[in-house]
Amino acid sequence: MRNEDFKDNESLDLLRESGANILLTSIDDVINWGRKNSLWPLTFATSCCGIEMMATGAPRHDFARFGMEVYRASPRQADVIVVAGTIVNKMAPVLRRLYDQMSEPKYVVAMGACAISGGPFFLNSYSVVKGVEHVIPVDVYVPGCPPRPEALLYGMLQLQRKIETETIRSRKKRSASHSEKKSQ
Amino acid sequence: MACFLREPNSDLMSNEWLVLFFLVGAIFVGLVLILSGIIAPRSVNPQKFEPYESGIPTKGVTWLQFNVGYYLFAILFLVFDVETVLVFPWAVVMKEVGLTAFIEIVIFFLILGLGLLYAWKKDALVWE
Amino acid sequence: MNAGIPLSYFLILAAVMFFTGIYGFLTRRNLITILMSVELILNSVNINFLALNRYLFPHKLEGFFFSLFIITVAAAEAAVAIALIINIYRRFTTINVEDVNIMKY
Amino acid sequence: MRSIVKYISEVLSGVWSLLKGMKVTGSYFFRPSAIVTQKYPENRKDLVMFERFKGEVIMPHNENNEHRCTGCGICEINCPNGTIEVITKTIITPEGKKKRAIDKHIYRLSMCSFCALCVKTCPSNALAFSQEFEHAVFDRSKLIKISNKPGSQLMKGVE
Amino acid sequence: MEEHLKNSVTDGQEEYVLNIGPQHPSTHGVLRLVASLRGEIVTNIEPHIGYIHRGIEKMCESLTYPQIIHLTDRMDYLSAHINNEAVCLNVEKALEIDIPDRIKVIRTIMAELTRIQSHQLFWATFGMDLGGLTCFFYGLRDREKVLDIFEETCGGRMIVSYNCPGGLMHDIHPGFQKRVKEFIEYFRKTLPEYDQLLTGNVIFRERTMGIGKLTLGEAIAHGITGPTARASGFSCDVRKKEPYSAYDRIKFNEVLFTEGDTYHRYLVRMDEMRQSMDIIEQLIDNIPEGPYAVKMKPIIRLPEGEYYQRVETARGELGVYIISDGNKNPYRVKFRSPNFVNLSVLNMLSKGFKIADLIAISGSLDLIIPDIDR
Amino acid sequence: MTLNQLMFILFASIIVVFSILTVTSRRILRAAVYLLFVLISTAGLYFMLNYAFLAAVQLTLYAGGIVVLIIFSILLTSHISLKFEPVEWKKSLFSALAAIAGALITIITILDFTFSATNEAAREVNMRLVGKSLLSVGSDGYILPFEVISVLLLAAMVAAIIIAKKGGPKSTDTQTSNYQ
Amino acid sequence: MPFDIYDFTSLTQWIDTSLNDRLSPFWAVVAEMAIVGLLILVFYALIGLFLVYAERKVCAFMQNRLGPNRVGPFGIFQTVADLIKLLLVELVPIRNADKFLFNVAPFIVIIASFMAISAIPFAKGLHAIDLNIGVFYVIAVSALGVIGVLLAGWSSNNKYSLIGAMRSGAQIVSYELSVGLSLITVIILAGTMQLSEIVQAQSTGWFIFRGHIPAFIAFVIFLIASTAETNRGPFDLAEAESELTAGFHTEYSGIKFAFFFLAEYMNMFIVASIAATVFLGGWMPFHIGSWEAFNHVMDFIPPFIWYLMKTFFIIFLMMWFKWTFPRLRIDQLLTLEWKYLLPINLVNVVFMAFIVLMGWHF
Amino acid sequence: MSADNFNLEESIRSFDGDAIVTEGKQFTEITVHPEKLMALAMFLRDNSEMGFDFPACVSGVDYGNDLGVVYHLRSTKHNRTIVVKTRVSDRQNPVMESVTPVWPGAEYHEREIFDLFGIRFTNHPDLRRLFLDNSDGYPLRKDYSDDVNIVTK
Ligand code: SF4
Ligand code: SF4
Ligand code: SF4
Repeated sequence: MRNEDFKDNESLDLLRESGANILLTSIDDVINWGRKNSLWPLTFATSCCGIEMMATGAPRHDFARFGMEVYRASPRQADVIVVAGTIVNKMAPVLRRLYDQMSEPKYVVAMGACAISGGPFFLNSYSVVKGVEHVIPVDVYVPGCPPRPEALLYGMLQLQRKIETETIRSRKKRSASHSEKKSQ
Repeated sequence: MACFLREPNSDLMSNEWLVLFFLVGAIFVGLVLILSGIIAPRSVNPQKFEPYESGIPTKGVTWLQFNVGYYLFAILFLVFDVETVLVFPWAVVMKEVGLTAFIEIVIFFLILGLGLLYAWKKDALVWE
Repeated sequence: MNAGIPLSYFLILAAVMFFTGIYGFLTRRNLITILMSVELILNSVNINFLALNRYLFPHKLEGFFFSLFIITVAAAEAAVAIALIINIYRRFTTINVEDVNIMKY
Repeated sequence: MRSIVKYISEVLSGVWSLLKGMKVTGSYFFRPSAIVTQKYPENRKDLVMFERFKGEVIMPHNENNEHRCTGCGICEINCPNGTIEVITKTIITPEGKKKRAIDKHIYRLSMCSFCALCVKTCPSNALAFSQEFEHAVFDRSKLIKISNKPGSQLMKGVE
Repeated sequence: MEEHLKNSVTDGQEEYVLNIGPQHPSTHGVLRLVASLRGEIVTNIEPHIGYIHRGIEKMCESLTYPQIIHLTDRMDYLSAHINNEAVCLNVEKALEIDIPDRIKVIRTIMAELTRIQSHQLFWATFGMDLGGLTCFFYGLRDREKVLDIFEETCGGRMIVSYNCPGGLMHDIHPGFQKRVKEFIEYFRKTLPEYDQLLTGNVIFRERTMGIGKLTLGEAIAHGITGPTARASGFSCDVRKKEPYSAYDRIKFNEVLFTEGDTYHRYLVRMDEMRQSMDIIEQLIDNIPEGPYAVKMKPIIRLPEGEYYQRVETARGELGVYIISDGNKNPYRVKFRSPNFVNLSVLNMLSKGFKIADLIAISGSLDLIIPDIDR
Repeated sequence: MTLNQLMFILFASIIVVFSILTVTSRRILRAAVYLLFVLISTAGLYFMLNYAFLAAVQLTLYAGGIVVLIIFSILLTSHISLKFEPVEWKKSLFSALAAIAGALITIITILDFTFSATNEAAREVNMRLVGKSLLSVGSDGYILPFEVISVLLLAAMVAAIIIAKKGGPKSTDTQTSNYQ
Repeated sequence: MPFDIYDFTSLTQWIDTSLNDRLSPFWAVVAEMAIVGLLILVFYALIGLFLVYAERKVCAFMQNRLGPNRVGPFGIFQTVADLIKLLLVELVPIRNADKFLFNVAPFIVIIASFMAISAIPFAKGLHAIDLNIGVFYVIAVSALGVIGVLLAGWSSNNKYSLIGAMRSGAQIVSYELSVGLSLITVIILAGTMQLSEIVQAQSTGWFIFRGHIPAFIAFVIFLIASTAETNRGPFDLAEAESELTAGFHTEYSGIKFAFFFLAEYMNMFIVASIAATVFLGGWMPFHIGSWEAFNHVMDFIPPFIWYLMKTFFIIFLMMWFKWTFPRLRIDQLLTLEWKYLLPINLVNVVFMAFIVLMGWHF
Repeated sequence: MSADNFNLEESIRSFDGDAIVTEGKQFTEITVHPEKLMALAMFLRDNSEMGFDFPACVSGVDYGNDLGVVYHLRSTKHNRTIVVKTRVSDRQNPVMESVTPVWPGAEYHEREIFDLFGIRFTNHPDLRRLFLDNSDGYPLRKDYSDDVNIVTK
């Protein structure tokens, strides 16, 4: 897929930092190549979207092609947490804990309307978290209810592109700035 | 005792080669660990260093309650391991020695088989 | 081969090991650690046997077989000892020698 | 003796059942033609969704940049989770009458649950589903869309 | 030293508690089981739920009846269609609307397809729970074929939102019948593979036979329904007992076993897939002509009163209890979800078994957590 | 210095350091791991002495058997936070003195004594020789101990099972559910 | 013998002499050690990477999928990417863990597999250490790996890990017996434990054919037991994903986890090599009785290739097992060993001895 | 519904005079005083004519002033369903007797009702909040409000 075919290139441009020196860039290239091609997801699914996530791993769509089939049950070994499904107030601390316990670098994909905004449960519900970004920083949003497997794959491609923009230096800054944003 | 680069039965003992592999393994692991420790990113937050238990703080102490199953098998293993070790030299010469060896081993196994039978009957072979 | 290493080196090493074991045996109060000290002692003896066999009687196998049997007997001993220790633990919920002494039947 | 026979037959039948399982997996291994994987980003060109596939709610516009939405707000009422927000304005028709018309038809893709109630209940059939599914973005605000295109107008003849 | 030792070396009487879930590969979602263990043997299970309690019942009180449907999809998302049907049937019953045969037949076919795909997923995840990872892939592979049928006709793969009070959202797709027939033909061929891979496998049988036995009396007293109850010999199939939609005009067997262990809970589902295929085959060729929806008022108000409707989802009896005060919103909606009730026997079933058995048992109950928590 | 001496120094220092750590470590599992290192180095010494078979026996039985058993029993009886209290200094001092005195006397004796080697040709201890000796009677035959060992093992096994089975609570029938 | 054309002995000897010419004996040895160490290290890493990739592809094909295919042609660089990633993952220090043991554990598992791999004959003359107790040595060393697992589980201070470690401990030690006994069956036939001699002895026919029934039974038992000893499915109780999340290495992250991962695959490679060497003739080509032409063609395939082919065949079998069967329960696992494999094995050893005694073997 | 319905009503009336038995749209409905609930429950289960052994559904209802519990019971023998209703008017501290001893299947339902409505069941084996934490209110009551979490249109 060419770059122009993707959506939301503007946000990506903002992330790209100019002026990194050549040496660092090629090191970054290697590192990012490794990272982006080996995203191991945490087995974390709360509801319906989780089934679609499973379907993404199934033969028809085959997550494995991207090297992402290594679902790790332990957050220590996982790189990306795909929040697939509704997060309710009781679950939020658990999610936060899981995210905290993951080892750096870690990424978050919010899959489905529930994870992005509460989705079908946005109105009138007394217990649903209206978007996981209130709990953990999100890298990519994949809307849909549930998003079909291709949509999730597309989201993962987006995440890969986001990883490509990272440099060794910027990663720390970025996560720091996010937590600042949260605390405000 | 030959190695890639050594004639068979050369004067050099193999022990240093074994140590070599030991060292290569140790250095390999150590270097990679140090390298990874230097270049990997780090982040600190209070929940991170707690044990993972499906996203819930651990309750109670982490230790296994006493369970006969585990160590009974360890003991049985030890006994049979001794037996295996002793059978190795026998197996090497079985072909040459012939009948004596055969009778020997039948007796040996019979006695041990008795032990196994005893354990079987005592339900020591059932994990609980 | 063992060229360049005098026999006494082996023996001294074994002696050091032996007395370390003795020290552990005297100071430790946990049954398992006591057992470990005993294993140290047995090992030092084995080293002695083998070194003497190799250096002084290389045409014979006595030392070799003695060590072999020591190891096998040690294994059997350890099996029974651990079984006992575990049983003591289950009865007294501790494997501390002194506590066991206090809590007689 | 019987118990020994039983023991052996147990072993053999167990092994046999295992072999049957291995036959299944093994037969697939040697038949790559059975692979059903679609290569998503590579097959993007010829990947056609089913026509009824609900990818996102859109407001179809014709070539004159006209849509059918009257701004009645029924879709907003029927939407179960506040995905749609209809902002109307008052315009003056050529006849000089004041009339309500759509200003912004805001559609929050991030919340839509694709229940199709809006599409179904819209009295003037102004809404439809598109088959687009590649929506993933880095910024949540990008998911709030305005369905009516800028400068668009109500189609003639739609009340 | 004595003090110190005593504190840390206990006699093992202290309770050893292990959390399984909420994030755990085998709880199929966010069920949290707090297991008290003796060694590896489970002495007590305390299910903690509510990690996905979304307050659907409360939400329903401020939604209209057509809007409720879209929430029921998300309870037991594997029986989405059947859940919708339950609400629709209840509303239609309250309004005393006669539903044309075409709608009934289509709903029945859809419901049976839903059941098949749900059981396929059960097979897949159950195999995975027991460590047979390949089952997972075969099950999902075949499930995709059903999802294709859904997507073609309903526009959604899993969350179909196909029913609405008074009928269906759209008519069936022209290619529907052909696709269904193709699927049945295909699945009749692949189902024996499931048996070869798992049902007959000696390891699988050893792992499941005699594990987690539920007796008939216990099943009834605890209100267990669905395949779980039928494995214990409790004939509770709503499709037979209180036929709705088109179930009164077709022939099928209620799959019943008496053993009630994990293996037979599994077998019931395997056989139900075959039964479902039979049902579909009976109906697919003679879908009556007619409208796909009854004309309804734009705003549906149920007459004051209480309405209870039960249907048989893939996991058991789903009861929808609606109290209406005559408004466009229901006064109170209660979903009697099968999983919620089935969960209550987990502790009883798994006591005295090992951790691995616990996983097998909870897998064989086929729990869907959002349905429990609602 | 030749490689041999290097090896010997390596092994010897590992043995000395870790055996001291074994008997002084305050964490029990660490002590077991130190013991493991000692045993492995001892196996290394056996290799040096050209008793490869015995070295492998040492690895299998000591390192892979007894240590595993010890670790098992530690895992069953101790908690990770368990740390021994330091030994009372008096006891420790006296034991240390006794041990050092003993060691000194022994070492002095060893150094004093002159060992005289035989002139007979060395025999390579290969497996065939070991096996044959194990199966023959006579001066170099060990058939009796070989068979006696099996009896010993039987006895040990029976003893271990009896002891292990006795202390525990009665094994309950686990295959039935406990529902009343 | 025709396959001498591929004999590595001359090459190695040439290197040896030329090194000895230039350097003092001490430094010559050191230089040789460096070369051998480096070679083995590279070999080890390559095999590890390849096996992980192979496993993913094999299971993908068994499951009707493609498997990794986007990183490099056919995805062959997938594991390289994984390696780079793992190297760059934070190593989480666990509070309350026993840090020393926590860090020692990966050393033990890796070193054990390193030491074991050193004794394997890859081809004629390509043999790091040819001990006269070869087979026994490999068993002895690879048994040490279990200690690493036990330590890892205990020192993580995590309940899943502890249970996983205990399970794997009980499992590995039990199955070690069957591995040993099934090898003894063949040693009776071979009359030696030296791996090179075992291979030579098979130049007239592989042991699995020569020993017919008992050898075949021993082979099957060895396969089962070694699969169990390497903690692979259906015996992967120590990691039992669906029960214990990640088992004994739950708390390990990044490269430390990778070591356990690598060690698992290397152990698999080691046992497969042993099986290939002991039962399938090692690097010996496949010969059929008197088919001269056929045998001649077979001889032209280099021994190293033969060895790899056989090893990978066994590895493939083990993968096949893993991706077909459900996992056993801990008590069934032990029952299988103690009530089935061990007694059968004991009888089998006697049976083999009897056959050798009567001279019924080929 | 069926011919023996009259019989059913009769026998219930004879068992408990105060119970109000009505013929609802679908099922026979019995309204009892909470104190009599337990006795009625035993009767419904154990009487062979009744045989209501299957607790199909237990729902809490907030009637505005009263809090009520509705039991849908089914008899597996006669394949017949009955509805039992009971109400308490004390909204501050509603107490009711648990029917878990009669129908073990009611245990979770009652916990749920306790969680969402705050009705306390005496004799319940394990009455704790099921879905929510103790700090939350009883959300399914009509007067529940939560400005933080609930967004309305
Ligand atoms: S977004 Fe939709 S499909 Fe996904 S979890 Fe939420 S309700 Fe379910
Ligand atoms: S889209 Fe349809 S329903 Fe919505 S405001 Fe426009 S005309 Fe009304
Ligand atoms: S599809 Fe449903 S949720 Fe989405 S905008 Fe339309 S009514 Fe709202």
